[in-house]
Amino acid sequence: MMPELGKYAAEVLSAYAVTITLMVALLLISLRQSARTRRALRDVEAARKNRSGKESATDV
Amino acid sequence: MSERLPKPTSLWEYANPRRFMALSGFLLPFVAVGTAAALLIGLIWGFFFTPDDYRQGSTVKIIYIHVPSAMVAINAWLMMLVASLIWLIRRHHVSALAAKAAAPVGATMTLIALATGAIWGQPMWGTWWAWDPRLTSFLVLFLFYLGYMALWAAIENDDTAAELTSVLCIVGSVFAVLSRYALVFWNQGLHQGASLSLDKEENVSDVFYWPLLFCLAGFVGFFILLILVRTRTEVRARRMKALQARERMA
Amino acid sequence: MEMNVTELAVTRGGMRVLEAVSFRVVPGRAVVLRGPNGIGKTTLLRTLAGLQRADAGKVEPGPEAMAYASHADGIKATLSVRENLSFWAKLHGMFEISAALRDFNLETLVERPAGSLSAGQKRRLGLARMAVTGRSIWLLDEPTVSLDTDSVALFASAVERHLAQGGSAVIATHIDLGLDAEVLQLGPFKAEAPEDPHEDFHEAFL
Amino acid sequence: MEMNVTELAVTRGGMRVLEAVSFRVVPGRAVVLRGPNGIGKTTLLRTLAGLQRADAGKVEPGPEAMAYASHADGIKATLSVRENLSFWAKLHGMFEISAALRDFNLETLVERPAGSLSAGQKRRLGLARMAVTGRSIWLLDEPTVSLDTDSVALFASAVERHLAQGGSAVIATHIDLGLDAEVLQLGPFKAEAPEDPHEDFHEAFL
Amino acid sequence: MIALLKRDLALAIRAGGGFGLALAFFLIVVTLTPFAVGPDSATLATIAAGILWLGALLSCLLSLDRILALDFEDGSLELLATAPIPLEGVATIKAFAHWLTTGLPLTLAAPVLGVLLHLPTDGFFWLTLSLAIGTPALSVIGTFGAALTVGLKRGGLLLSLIVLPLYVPTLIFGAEVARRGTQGMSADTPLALLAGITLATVALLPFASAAAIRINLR
Amino acid sequence: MIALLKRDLALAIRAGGGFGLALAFFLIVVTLTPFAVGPDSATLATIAAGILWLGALLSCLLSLDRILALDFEDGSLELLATAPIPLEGVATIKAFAHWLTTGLPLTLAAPVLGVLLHLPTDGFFWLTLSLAIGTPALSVIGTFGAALTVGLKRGGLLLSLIVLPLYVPTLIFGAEVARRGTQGMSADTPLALLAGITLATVALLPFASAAAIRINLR
Ligand code: HEM
Ligand SMILES: Nc1ncnc2c1ncn2[C@@H]1O[C@H](COP(=O)(O)OP(=O)(O)OP(=O)(O)O)[C@@H](O)[C@H]1O
Ligand SMILES: Nc1ncnc2c1ncn2[C@@H]1O[C@H](COP(=O)(O)OP(=O)(O)OP(=O)(O)O)[C@@H](O)[C@H]1O
Ligand SMILES: [Mg+2]
Ligand SMILES: [Mg+2]
Repeated sequence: MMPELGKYAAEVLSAYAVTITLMVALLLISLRQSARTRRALRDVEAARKNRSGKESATDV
Repeated sequence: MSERLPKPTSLWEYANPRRFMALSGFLLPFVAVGTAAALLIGLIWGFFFTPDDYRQGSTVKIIYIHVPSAMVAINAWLMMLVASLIWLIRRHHVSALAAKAAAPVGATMTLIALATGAIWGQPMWGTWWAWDPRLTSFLVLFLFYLGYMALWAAIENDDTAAELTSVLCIVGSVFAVLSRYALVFWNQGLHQGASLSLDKEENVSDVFYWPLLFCLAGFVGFFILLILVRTRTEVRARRMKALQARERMA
Repeated sequence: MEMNVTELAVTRGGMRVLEAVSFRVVPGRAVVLRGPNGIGKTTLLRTLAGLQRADAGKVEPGPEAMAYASHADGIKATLSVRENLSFWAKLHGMFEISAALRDFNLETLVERPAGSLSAGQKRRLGLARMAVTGRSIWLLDEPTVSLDTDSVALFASAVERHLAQGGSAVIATHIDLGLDAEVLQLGPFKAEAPEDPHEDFHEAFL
Repeated sequence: MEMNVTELAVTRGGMRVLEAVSFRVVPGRAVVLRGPNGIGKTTLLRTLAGLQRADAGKVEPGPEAMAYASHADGIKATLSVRENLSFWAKLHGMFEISAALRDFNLETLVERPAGSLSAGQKRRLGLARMAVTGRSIWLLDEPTVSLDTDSVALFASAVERHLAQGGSAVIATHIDLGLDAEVLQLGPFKAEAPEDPHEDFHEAFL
Repeated sequence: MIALLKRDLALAIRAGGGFGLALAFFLIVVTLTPFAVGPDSATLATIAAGILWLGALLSCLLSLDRILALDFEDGSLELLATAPIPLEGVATIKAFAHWLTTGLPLTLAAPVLGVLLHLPTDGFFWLTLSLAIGTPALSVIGTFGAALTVGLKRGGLLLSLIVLPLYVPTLIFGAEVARRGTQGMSADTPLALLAGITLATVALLPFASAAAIRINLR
Repeated sequence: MIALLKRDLALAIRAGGGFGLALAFFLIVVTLTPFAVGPDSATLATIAAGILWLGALLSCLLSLDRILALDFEDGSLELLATAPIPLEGVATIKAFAHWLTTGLPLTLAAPVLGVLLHLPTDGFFWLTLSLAIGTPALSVIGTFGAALTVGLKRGGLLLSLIVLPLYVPTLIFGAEVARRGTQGMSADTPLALLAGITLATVALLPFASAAAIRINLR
């Protein structure tokens, strides 16, 4: 399945590896931050709802 | 969203955080699927099913990541410039946050372009790095990204941060163009000319063209996807801060 | 010059702190702002001075008629008292500083470097700066911090002289200055959290 | 542990400020230092804590028995309340911070970054640090600055608890803490200009 | 305005730091260079003009945070903002005072230090000229950076990070003038470009600086 | 002691400035060098090792004032002085934390930046080795300078002036190792001397730093 990369195999593979690593890392970091703030915001909203008894306007 | 919003009457209304959250939440899955598809098709096609170039051998396969990442890196800065202008002129908070969200993505893309370019340069030019204007201006662009992100991180008040980083982005753009010309003057380069121009004569040959287009679409999609995710994070963080501040005052 | 503040709303650190503040100061009169810590006295004065934008409402006349004295005095330690004062005078197109030196009892200190003054003397120098701006409306934020009782009296008489010359003053303070002035309690103007749930989210970005 | 201060003389900025200060603090008791601004309360406490050398006289026991809290709290804004407190605890070889958290009503704040606390909450964290040092003599310099009345009461009861466990405290303050403590007026110990003309020149180089 | 300039100069001279420290740093960087790259005089001569430019730039950089920070801390900046002179004028004067106390002494010191690095004789004139024309841009750009970071705790390193990429065009043209001059080549084009950059930044950047100061004071 | 080290590292990472800014400055100095001395790769290769050492030294220098100033301002330093660990230990730990957040990243980044300056292949090993051995001395000496200037307003430039002459021996031997290594010569003698300096400073300077801190706190 692997294509014949010839004498440049190391270069091509490392280029792809670097790219994919960086992109995946960025994606994972972004998703983790997203999940974290979503959870934190939900907690804050819940605490606020409990205190005021008022219905929260949003559920973002 | 728990309740319906009235139909938007102008594009600017998406600058309302609630509308933005609704729309972006709706779009996210489609963008994600589209991006994944384009990236998979482009990369697999490019990596496995294209022939080697007669001059460059298999290294030509690097083009599928190098060129898209370079293009996204530049255009991310342009997008930040536009978003900064929108914030300064029309004061739409979401655009300021989108600019903030774009910076790390742009910086990563710059890094990818630099890394893949360097890896490509070794077999092609016999050196990892040359002080070629295009390469060098990319390095400078990377510095601009770093400074911009550091400024965002250093300022506590969010609105102040938005304004100051916008000013930096605008002034920085002018200086980025200036350094580009300075660099061209300073040193003649080694780097390839434009290869995707509309002028058919100069285009890369068709075998490489189509997978490259898919990859381009994939990288742009990846950029949009991350902007959406990260801007949503920023919007939420911002709202949380406002709520906490309100609670502290109450 | 009469000062008119109408329906002013002011914001600090992204949060609305005061709303619908309206008052009037006629020449020759002073207004004392009162309210607990954190109610927004400093914020209001900064808005009046044009250092931050008002969220809503109007202030007349504009900042160019007002002289503002904050907690920090803008005094340079290595310059003498005279140099400090005449710098601010020149900047405002004035040249005469001897009256201000007399009013604030600084005459014996003119050649001392400002860094060697005691806290109270420094503060007097900071207030003398108001007199050399030639502006008619003084905005004073806790002017008597670190002044002893004698200096407070001196300050009060300087303000009275300014008022007698047709000037006016807005003063934020926690103590009694012994001035004949109207008192404006800021408590009632405290900004409420908005009721409308739609506003709510938008407000996250105020 | 009993604390004995004998004939202590302290110096600040090259000037002798207090002389011949002697007092005794028995376990379970607190001493309140009083005196006008600039008399040397802070200087005295710093000397007791071993941060500066005494000009003359003796303090027993040495600095290793004392915990000192100055105006600054040594709080890191980016660390959480728990991290801040347990850092100081570990540094003093202690591991248990929950009692201190409880005593100073910080339990609901443990995970908050210390930078987001209000001034009074920060101050409470600074005082909780005393409790985790495990040292028996507390030296407190104006501990109630920026505390509201509830927190002052909380602070007083924490000090009382410390005293009840056999600790002792020396507190410099301008306000009444509601503690049952001896008062030491520092006025009488104010350093005189030396009489002996020979001393005089020497003294310029103290 | 002139009062402000006079005050700033008086402050720089009395505080003792203004002139001296930037110059001293320049001296140190230049003296350390032979230790770092080795004492070979041919190598040193090749890079002398460039290192002198780089050293001047770094010294300039290190004194940037004094431009506005002191005035911010003691409240003068607020008072200046409410004074009857435009903040753009204040920004210009501040940059000018910084140039007089930093750029100018550096320009004058550069030929002397050039001797240490075996700068070829032809180079002295061009080095001095390029620094004289280029350093005003460094001060103006630096003032912009200082205005952006004025309210921040420990803004120093951040300021460097923001300002350095903005210095790239000035450095390229300035060093190019000095380098070509040293090698006896014509330096007219980079000289014109350098002058252009200086004029443009002096004319335009004070507006951005003033805007940044206003935002930071808010 | 370990608690202190952990705290300092946590602070450096959370504040975001610790690692990043010194590295960024290093990157910038290295990037600017070719603009100053010209793009010719042969010239660059000759001076690469020296410039990398100089750049690392300057970046290290700029982050020195963070070592103690923050702890001084918020009162932690006083509390550390009264804590049951010797102040010499505190000084050592502070220097170590500074090295971990500055010297170590600079050492690791240097080879990458060496590519930009066309550092010859032989040089990479020696450059990294000399930096790894030499940067601890930079941190320890810098901590001493920071201790001397800790109470002063705007001590930054003064700190540089005090510390730079003290850095000269380290720079000379460090750069010499890298240079000789690059040219394929034997670098044993300077390497031994460099290691000697590092060991001596690490062993002795903390006492001086602790004394300086004690005096400054008084
Ligand atoms: C560190 C080294 C390199 C960097 C920073 C770099 C950077 C860039 C940049 C900024 C672009 C422009 C994209 C655009 O204008 O839209 C680009 C495009 C390109 N690069 Fe590189 N590059 C590097 C090395 C190389 C090497 C070694 C090769 C091949 C021999 C190469 C081949 C290309 C090609 C074919 C394009 C597409 C040209 C176009 O469509 O405009 N690059 N690169
Ligand atoms: N830099 C700041 N960032 C964010 N919020 C702030 C800032 N400074 C003050 N605030 C908040 O703004 C509100 C108004 O503050 P302001 O300083 O105007 O009060 P004040 O009436 O002057 O109080 P004081 O009597 O203590 O001087 C307060 O609730 C305070 O917490
Ligand atoms: N850093 C300093 N350098 C020189 N002199 C100082 C310094 N700090 C304080 N002093 C002087 O030392 C004397 C004692 O100061 P100290 O701070 O001990 O007074 P205090 O009793 O704590 O006053 P307060 O009630 O204001 O806290 C004062 O006269 C003061 O002017
Ligand atoms: Mg106030
Ligand atoms: Mg005191």
